[in-house]
Amino acid sequence: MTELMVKNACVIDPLNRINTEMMDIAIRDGRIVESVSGNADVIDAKGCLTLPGGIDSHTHVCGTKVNFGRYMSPEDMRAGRTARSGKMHVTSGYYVPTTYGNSYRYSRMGYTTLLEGAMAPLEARHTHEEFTATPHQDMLANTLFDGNWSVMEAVQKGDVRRVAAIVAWTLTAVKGYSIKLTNPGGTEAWGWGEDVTSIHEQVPNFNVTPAEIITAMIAANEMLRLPHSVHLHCNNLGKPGNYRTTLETFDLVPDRNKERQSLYATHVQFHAYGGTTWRNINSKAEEIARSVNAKPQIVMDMGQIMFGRTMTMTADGPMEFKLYCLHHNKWSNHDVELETGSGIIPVLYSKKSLVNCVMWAIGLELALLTKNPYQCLLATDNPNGAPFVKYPEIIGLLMSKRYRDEEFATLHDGTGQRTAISSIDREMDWNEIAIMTRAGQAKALGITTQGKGHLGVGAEADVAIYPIRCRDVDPSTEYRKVVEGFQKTMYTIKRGRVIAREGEIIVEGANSTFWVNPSVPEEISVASDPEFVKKFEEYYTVRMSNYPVQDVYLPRGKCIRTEAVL
Amino acid sequence: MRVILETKKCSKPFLPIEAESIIPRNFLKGTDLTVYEGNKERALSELFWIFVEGTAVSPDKVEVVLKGDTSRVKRVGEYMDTGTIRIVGDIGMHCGNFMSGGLIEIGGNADAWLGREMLDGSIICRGNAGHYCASGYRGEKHGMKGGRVEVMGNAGDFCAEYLTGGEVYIHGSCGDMAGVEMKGGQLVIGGDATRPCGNMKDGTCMIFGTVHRMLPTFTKTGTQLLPDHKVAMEVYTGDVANRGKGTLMVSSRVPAR
Amino acid sequence: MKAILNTGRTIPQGVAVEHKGSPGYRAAVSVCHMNPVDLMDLGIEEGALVVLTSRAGSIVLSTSASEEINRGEVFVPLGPYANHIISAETHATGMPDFKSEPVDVVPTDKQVKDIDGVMESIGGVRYDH
Amino acid sequence: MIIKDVVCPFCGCLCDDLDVEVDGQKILKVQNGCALADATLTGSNRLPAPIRRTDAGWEETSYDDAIRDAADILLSADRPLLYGWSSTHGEAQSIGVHIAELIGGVIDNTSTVCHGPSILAIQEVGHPGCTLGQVKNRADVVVYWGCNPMVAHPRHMSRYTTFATGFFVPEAQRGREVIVVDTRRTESAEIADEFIRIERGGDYEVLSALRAIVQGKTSVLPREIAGVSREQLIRVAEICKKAKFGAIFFGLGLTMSPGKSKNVRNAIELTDELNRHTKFIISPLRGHSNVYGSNEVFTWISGYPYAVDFSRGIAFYNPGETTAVDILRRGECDAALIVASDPGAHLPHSAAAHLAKIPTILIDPHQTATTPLCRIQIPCTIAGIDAEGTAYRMDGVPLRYKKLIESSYPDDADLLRRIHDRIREVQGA
Repeated sequence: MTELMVKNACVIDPLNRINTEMMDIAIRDGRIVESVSGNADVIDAKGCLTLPGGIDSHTHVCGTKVNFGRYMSPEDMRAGRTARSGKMHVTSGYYVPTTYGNSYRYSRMGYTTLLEGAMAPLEARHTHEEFTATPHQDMLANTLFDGNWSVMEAVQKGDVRRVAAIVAWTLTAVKGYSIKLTNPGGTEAWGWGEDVTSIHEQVPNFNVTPAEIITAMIAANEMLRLPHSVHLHCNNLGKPGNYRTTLETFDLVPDRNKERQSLYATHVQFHAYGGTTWRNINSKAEEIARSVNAKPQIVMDMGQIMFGRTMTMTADGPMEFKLYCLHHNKWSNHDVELETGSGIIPVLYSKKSLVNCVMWAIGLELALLTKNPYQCLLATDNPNGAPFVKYPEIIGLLMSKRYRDEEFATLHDGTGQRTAISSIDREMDWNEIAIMTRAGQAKALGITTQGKGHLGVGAEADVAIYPIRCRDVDPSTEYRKVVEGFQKTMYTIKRGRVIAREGEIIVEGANSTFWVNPSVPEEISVASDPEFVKKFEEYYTVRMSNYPVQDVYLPRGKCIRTEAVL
Repeated sequence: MRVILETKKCSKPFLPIEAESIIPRNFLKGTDLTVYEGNKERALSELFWIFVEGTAVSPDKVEVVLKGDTSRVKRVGEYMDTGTIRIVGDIGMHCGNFMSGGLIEIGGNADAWLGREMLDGSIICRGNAGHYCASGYRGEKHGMKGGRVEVMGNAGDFCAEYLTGGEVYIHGSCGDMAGVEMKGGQLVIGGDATRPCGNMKDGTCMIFGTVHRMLPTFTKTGTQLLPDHKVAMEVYTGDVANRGKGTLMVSSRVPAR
Repeated sequence: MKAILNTGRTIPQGVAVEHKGSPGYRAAVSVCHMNPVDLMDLGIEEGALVVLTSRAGSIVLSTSASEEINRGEVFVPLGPYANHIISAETHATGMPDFKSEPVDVVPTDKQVKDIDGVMESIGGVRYDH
Repeated sequence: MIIKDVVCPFCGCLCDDLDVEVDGQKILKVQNGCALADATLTGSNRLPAPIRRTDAGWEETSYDDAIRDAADILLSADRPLLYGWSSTHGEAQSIGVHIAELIGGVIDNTSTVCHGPSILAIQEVGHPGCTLGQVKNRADVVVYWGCNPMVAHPRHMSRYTTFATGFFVPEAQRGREVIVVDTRRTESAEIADEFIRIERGGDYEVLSALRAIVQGKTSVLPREIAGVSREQLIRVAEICKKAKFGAIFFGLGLTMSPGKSKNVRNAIELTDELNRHTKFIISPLRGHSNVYGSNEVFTWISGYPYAVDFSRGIAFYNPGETTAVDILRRGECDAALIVASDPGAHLPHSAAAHLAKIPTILIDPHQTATTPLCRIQIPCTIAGIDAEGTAYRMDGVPLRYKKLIESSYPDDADLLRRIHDRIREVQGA
């Protein structure tokens, strides 16, 4: 039995409606408890801001394309190098750091749970291997279904039960957590070098539209009672005028779940562009926020960009090729048979670029114009919009109008005409930031019942203590203190163990991976369906028996079982 | 001030020594510097006899002289911004990486990556230079951006790869693929070159000797007399495989293809 | 005869590569494939022995005639024999010139060494159990 | 007993449809595999026990002593080289990297003499690729450049290209056009629809010419480029542009010829150019079974796919400087750990000879050409035969090797873990 007591903590725990209360937190064997014995180790939080461990509900840190981003970027590996010392392994890289680099830096910022944004089922084993080497965060894998042939065939036949059965089999086989759709239909079209440009355009050879795929997947997701909703990267990412596609997509979404949203729309900044070309691009954040404000069934994340060099990586292959034709730097592409695609290119977001300045403003506008912070979460689509180490700056920007104005003054002159950012006065408070970085994320991912995102009795003891005295700091004017404070915790506690202290990692990690195992009735199960098996063996290049990820890849896997309601 | 560093005899003479601490500025504060021998950090004095003559108040007045077997000493002059380094014999890899000012003079030969990603300042090598002389780094999209590298002898393969700015002057011949990926600056080759300037986008390359295996994707645009050199040059634009707008000038005394 | 040495994989080499102690492996990798006309020029029959000498060293090999090989080129399958004469110069790329080593080919009456013999010539010590 | 769907541990194809008949400790029969698979799975010449060499010659030793000696050698080295790693599983590779970071060593894998230059090229311009099933199901034009799959990857054509049927290519041989580019008429060239015979070392020029043609700049070109007629190249460029889905596979003909990475880069940039007209991908035909896995594992731990130098504590990478051949040729390293490869057979001897001068530890199941060069050899299991573990196919698809038979040998991952732990123990003390 190990016990720990955090004393004099200034706690914000939105899910338990605790807002800057001074209290003690008792921890036993990795869980929050009512009280501990006098023998417990004691940490003195000294009145500092204490939050549930941070959760990133959309980040790219593990798997085939992330590692390819590293593989092709020795120039980036020259940044952020640290030597092996103590419990810490070597780290390299700034925008595509090594797994240990990611893990240590997230820990330092108080993050304890991450959702990998995109895992191709065929390459799932790779993602799980890297999860094990990202040892300080619990991991969940968004599983890609956007170009899944079997799914599209079932959608085409209008057979949602079969869609659900395919999803159930696949998630169980690859130990995924949730359904991810990246440019649905578009990644299949990219198999021929094409794309889909509206949610009502037919996917070549499959006679389905993105709208039909999205609608059927939402229905299947709720049939399977999955903890998370469908997680969608909308069609037409990064194209001027794409906000219409985004609004149309949001209009498709029914309110199907009382506990959480029915659609998680990711990195919406990249999907909120007005105009018709790069020359007249402008912000449509207001239209998007208005739609979300009226639809409790939708949660989004910002997809904020921050200025500097980074790497874009997404399953959206066609988008990356278009971006390559603009930048002409280096371009990698990796289509995955029968399932999805992916592309990787480095970018530089520059204040000299009006387009980049507009993008920067849109992300912030989305957050500031969305009334309920549970509906717009803080993320950069790491590393696409910016490496996650920029989160503290984003928090600063959200909490301080003055900071935004100062930044705005350094941007391209045209930014003001294309965006409304300078006219928004809202300044977020500590509680709202706590929602956008952990409580909201836990709720959206459906992991509050796993003890994530809050500090109530029974919760997992993932705790972040920041060197910020909320009552003494005015974020509006002292935003630098806010930014600094969120960069490095005094303590990051993971499952009751102190893993980072003043930025130093002091233990070897031992994370868990959450995955779902939805059970469906035998009569609709695809594993034993001869038609499904025959097609699998004919068109995949691996045998069906070699496809599932063995338990050995999840040394501390946590399976969430669900019963389908058909 | 003059600092003379002379190599001591060591038990494993083939171990590389990484000595980016050897730049003039560092000696203003004394000679208490460290270098790496293999994976061990050593005091400079463990590997070199150190003699200091005179004093200096600013780094530009510091001259560092390296003597002895310095062919395995890497990274000398890395990030150097001012002052002078003179190397009597040969020097190891990465001499003058990222250099932004001052002068490095090498009496003997230089190993690979001489002046890699150099920004400004001058390097003169009296002997031959190795491969990737005045080049870029793996994966980086630009190489040397400024300054001047002059090699009195020959240079190896991939000389001035990714040259982006500044001047590279090789009096002798270059190996294979000099000026490959060039996007700016000037490369002058007094002797011969093989397959020069592949994928060139911009910048100018002049070759006064024989070009072996001229690439097929350069367009001849005319001839030009260079009064300074008293020689007529054939002028090519390319590399058209890369929509390139570079200029490749080849002495017309010899057939180009 | 001056020639350019090319090396690479062959089916017999691949089949025998996990059986390095076998006569099959030795036979597969200690042969110099060359154009029949070049063999004639050297005045030898297929199967006769030649010594190949490069800037890195020299090695005795048997010969095999192959129309696929250009004149002036010789091909030796990937293995300890080919590598005995491939130079380790990599042009600062990490990769030796496995496909373009200049060699001199001369008929010989010396014998082809066994693999351990080749390894002994670079400082190795034969292990017999 | 017959074990189905076995993953073959020979080449980078990692065919996973082999049926293997076993009898406890022996493999009796292999079905579906190529000749190389058959030979690999029924390999011989395994070293029975650890051996070490002293002035008096070879002697058998115990695993405990061999592991202790190995750790001591590595601990006392100033520039240890850890080389090999392609013929084992990811679990062993991962421990290898951790040993290197502990002792400040240089770790390199066999891609250094295989597709290392391809990696350098990818680092310059990226890699438009895909999994092999995309090619199988879609490709109507397939180009093999500087490679001979009939010999080095015998089932590549039957599983993925020429002889394979796919969803959108129901009749393989009629549905696909195959182009082979090589300096000699190889076995693969014999079955090509179009064979381009290039003068030795002329790949770069021909690729540049093709890029110009695809951009419509044909007039710049001379009539013949490296022995190939301009007309043939124009014809081939047209075939490629008209493809619905084209795939270029390339081999050591590009990576080993003068120009090295620049040849590969030019091929990638040709592919980029073709993507402005249609869909095209390019992929190296990776060799040794799990060599691609070593690149993946090295990368997520250290940031670099091969040639990683930890001598300064941090990871440093510079092929040509930190690659095995260069370090050995210059005689830099003062100890070596060789795992799952045979540098005695596969590296130039002017480099490999240095291994005989320093204490070299070999962890390998077989008696190989490296055995005479080493001081200690520790035999272990073979990944995919008597050990299971992760392997990455040439296109990045991760598979799991099966354990087919029981043996008394320890897994190399276990041996390495013991060496690792011993090093930590000594360093901690």
